[in-house]
Amino acid sequence: MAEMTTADLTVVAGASAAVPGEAMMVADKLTRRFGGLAANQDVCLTLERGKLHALLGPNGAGKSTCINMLSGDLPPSEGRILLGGKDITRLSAAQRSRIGIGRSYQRTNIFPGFTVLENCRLAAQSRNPRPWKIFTDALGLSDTVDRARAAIVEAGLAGREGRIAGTMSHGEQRQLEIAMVLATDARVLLLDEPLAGMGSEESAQMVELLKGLKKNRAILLVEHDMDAVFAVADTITVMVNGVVLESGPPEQIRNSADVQTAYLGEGHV
Amino acid sequence: MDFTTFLIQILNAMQYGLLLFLVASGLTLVFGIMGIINLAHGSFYMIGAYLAFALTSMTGNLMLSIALGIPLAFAFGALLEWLLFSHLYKRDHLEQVLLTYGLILIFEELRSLTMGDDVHGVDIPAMFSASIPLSDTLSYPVYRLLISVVCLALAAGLWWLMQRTRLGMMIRAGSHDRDMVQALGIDINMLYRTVFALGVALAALAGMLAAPISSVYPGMGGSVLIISFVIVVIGGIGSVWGALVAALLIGFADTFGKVLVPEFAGLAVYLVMALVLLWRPEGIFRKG
Amino acid sequence: MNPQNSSRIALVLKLVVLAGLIAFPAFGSSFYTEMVAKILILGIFAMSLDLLVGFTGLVSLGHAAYFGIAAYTVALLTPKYDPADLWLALPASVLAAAAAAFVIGLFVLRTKGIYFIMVTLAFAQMVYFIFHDTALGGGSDGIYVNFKPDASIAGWVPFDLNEPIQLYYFVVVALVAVFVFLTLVLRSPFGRVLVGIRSNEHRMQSLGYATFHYKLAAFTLAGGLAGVAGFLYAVLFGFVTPEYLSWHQSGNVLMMVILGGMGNLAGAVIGAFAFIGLQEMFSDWTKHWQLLMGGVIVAAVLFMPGGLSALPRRIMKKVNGERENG
Amino acid sequence: MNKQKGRNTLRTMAGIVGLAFGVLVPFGAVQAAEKIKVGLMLPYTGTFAALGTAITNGFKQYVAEQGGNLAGREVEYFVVDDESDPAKATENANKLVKRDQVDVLVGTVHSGVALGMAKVARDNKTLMIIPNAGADDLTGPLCAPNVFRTSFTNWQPGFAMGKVAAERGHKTAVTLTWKYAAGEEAVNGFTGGFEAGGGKVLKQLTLPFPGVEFQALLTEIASLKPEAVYVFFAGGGAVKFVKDYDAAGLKASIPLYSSGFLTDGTLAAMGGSGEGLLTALHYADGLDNAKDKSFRDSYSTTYKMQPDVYAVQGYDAAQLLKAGLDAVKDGKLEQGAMIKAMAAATVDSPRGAFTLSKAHNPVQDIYLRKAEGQENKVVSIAAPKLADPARGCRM
Repeated sequence: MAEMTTADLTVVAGASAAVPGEAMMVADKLTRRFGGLAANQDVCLTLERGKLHALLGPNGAGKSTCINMLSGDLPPSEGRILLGGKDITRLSAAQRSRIGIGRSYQRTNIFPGFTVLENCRLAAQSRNPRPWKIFTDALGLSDTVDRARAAIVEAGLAGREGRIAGTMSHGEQRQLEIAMVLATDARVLLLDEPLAGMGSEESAQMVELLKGLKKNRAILLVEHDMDAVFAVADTITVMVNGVVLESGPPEQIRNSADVQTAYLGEGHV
Repeated sequence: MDFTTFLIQILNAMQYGLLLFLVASGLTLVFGIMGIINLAHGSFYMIGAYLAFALTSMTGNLMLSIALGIPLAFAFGALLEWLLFSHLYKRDHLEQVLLTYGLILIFEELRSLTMGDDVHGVDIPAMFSASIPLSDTLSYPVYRLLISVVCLALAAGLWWLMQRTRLGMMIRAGSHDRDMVQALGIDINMLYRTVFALGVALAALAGMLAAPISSVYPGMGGSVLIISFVIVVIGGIGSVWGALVAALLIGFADTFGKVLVPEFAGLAVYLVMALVLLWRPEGIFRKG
Repeated sequence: MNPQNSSRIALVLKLVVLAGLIAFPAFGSSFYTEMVAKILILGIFAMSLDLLVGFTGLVSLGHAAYFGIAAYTVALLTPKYDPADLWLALPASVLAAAAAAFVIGLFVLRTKGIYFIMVTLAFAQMVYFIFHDTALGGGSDGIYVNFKPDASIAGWVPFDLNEPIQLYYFVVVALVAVFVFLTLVLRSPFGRVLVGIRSNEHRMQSLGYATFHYKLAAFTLAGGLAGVAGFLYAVLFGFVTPEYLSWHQSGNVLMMVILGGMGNLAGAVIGAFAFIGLQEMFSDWTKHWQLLMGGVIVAAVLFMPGGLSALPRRIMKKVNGERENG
Repeated sequence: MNKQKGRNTLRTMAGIVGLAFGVLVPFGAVQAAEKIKVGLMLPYTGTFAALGTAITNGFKQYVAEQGGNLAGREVEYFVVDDESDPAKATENANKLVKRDQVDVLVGTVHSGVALGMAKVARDNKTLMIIPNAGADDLTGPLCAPNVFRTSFTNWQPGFAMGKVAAERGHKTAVTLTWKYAAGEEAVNGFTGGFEAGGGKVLKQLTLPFPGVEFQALLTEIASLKPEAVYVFFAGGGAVKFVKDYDAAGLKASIPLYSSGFLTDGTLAAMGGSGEGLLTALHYADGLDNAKDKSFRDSYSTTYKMQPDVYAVQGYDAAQLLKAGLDAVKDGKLEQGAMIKAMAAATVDSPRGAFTLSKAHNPVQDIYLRKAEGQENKVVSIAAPKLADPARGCRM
């Protein structure tokens, strides 16, 4: 495997930090085949700082495959993934996390037995793990704990630090999912249906949260909720059957005839 | 080693490998389809051998005993599944390990209580007791060849069952998604009970077939268990073909290990396993 | 009962038990002192496995290998007519066990779940055969540790392991040391990651943790601590046999962890007491005691999730629950 | 016996409970001067259960013949089932030595367990009599003044068999055994005896213990074409090997020799395959001596089964102990005097009288036997008054 040290990559990610609107993460002709079937074919995406890029498409369009390739959970069959101009296609999920790519999951993927604070503290600790300090109380490492607390507040979970994650409401667990990504100081957020299963009130809160997160970060949002997507997205890419159908600003997508027939026409409006 | 001897050793390796396949196939089925780790598999082999001994001393006919023993073992497997294993599907592997470890102790003691601790022999049926001369000093027992044939037939039969029958279709579906099978209206509990009972019956059949050439003795299940594990690990969990290839591989490693590097013969099979793990951690034939 | 209170009670209980352990040799004969020492050593062994099973979520069925390797190391380091140097033999045994765990860990940690269980078992069996089949460690009949290690430092003798009582206290100190060490490790950043891996390894990876390295470190550490137990066991009994590495030993220590309740260090020690106690009791009742032992194991799995250390909590819960309902 | 065992374990439990509650548990055995406390540590469960029972029966039969006591002393038994588990060996021995404070430790069958017991006996200076385990080391490098054996070393029957094989005119041989200490010691004995007689061992084959897949090695034997084959197997492995050897057609072309354990208690399970096999051991069926006849008669009357070599070894262990007790008649159990008397004793064994070597192992006749039906009939004396070389014994 092509090895890049974490330090190198942090520099790579940091190099482009200054310029808003600049391409941070680029998917270049990503293809993934399962057996003979192409789940993704030549998918191209660009995530820019300060922008929220939404990925739309009906069930089975290949959205999950795409986000899994970007996060490193699934190796692409062909194509490249770039971060700040560097090829990161062969990095593992853990390595990508360490260079600033954070992801949340469609199915809530937290540590259900831990407190909210410990969930986020573990996430924050990954930035400065210090595993050799085996006689130091992890709770005494203030940089980590502070970062975790800040993320909890930013994700709107202030006051819930002590709750056991698995006992919280679904919406709160989705918020925790975001808080954990924030605690890793990710510059690129890959959010897989953060609104899934939420009530309208919870959704509205989450939409507000997402709007606030854009600043200084590049976000990919995979989402079913049309209203939410059109409310927050700067760019929308529509996928059907594993290929990109159309990509552009929300108005363009809203008015596209292709999208209307291929996607919106299927009764998803 | 001259060429004739070399050929005979290949025959030995294949014959041993096929017997190992028979033992391991039930294990890989239960592993692969039900996700259950079963340490008591060796005990089922032992039970099969003792069953062959007990039934043969009653009926005087091994073939008849096997014909009686298979349904007995199958029923026993179904009973165990109903009593114990059906509670374990939602539990983690650790509890399965412990439960089946406890069962080993129980079966071993029950064996001691009911059958004693003596070594027993089971006669090869008269019609298969002949030998075929291979070289001027060595001949090959027909019964061993017969076992190989039975093992090959079973391998083919299992393949057919899995690929060509409705039961096999359900089993394959069940191994991928329990909920989906249930959604298709298949009685998953019945399906699992059948698979488990089939696994027990296969292990017991291996014990019954091997009884005449291996003799019947306490502790005979233990060594079989670990070698079966090695085979399943090498072959890939749940793969019948994988088990067959792995069993043959182990047959060769064991046979030639004993002859060529007797000092390390005990290690040969484990070294093969270590190498396979380096190459393919999920086994040679792991699907997906 | 609030959590703070219950943790205070737990601490007091631990101290009472420790006081009991310290006082025991004054009352018990040398035989019982040795028996308790043995149980405490097995407690260390069980704690080391609990680090893997209970805290990291790695079900190893080959933990006896590292116990045995350390035992063999001290046997081999002991000259025929002289004692070995304790301060050399102890670290060497622990390092040998840890090194073996590291190398084997490189292989077995490439696998998960059922595979992991089977592969740890198979590798332990391989180590068993190394000691059983080759002349390295005296072969199948085993080997003596002819003299207990010598604790003198440059002529000064702080204690003498030939004295059963002093050896007993050496074991007690080792138990406390391992307990404290593991308690500290588990609240350190490293320990928190292990517990995270047990809860949700995939999530730990996506948070940026190289979980393989953490698991390997835990596996090595657990191997080394099992080595502490193996070393003490060999010193206590003066005899090392390949059977120390057999998979039944691995199964037994796993049973101790479960009986005591995994993910609980004190539970592991309780489990060791309970396991040996049951063994003694059953083998008194009948020579077919393994039947009863097997029955207990099966029953424990089916009816007692959480082990002995969870019993008080479960009983409390039940009592409280009934009160609430009534 | 069971009652006694029950009391022991009760005390064990009391000790543990005592720990938990910090309660003083009073114990410490009451030493009755005229009694002798015998600790029997033998396998009563598992593969060797029948052997442990036979040894116990033999021991008790001699005591019964003496009127229920030894040299006028009442015999109190303490019994531990060693389960043939070496991992528990020292601990089990400690139960007898430290808890029950026996005067003499009698055991056991499994060599690895016996090594663990001997360690305890040496450390605590307890008298020990080994009624079976054949590990050469026990009366070799590990020999000790307080450790005696009434059985054999693995070397002894092996050596005698090698001598006979050479005398029968064989020039070449191949040996085969499990890769474990007993097998290697027996093979060393055979090789020594065979090569001293002018033969040559072509190859020493082994397979991992307790594997029973012999086919590859049978093929190897067939291709080496030796004039004789010597094996060391016991129990289930012995049965399977003899059947496989026969089925491979080798029995007809290459004579098979072995130490006697191959055919002791296994002939029935072998079916016809064992018929005619020649083995060497220190005991046989059809020995023409009065002692053996009376021993067999009374054993089969008492226990409703035929005695075997293990019963003889247990019987002789009791005899040897009596020889020691005779030296301290009515007095204290002075160990030095007992050891001296035991080392000098001539044991009037059913196998034929034997004395002990300097290393405390029997100097005895090894018989050549032939399997006939269920019996191993004596053919001749393979090696008269054979003593183990006891290499490495510094006593």
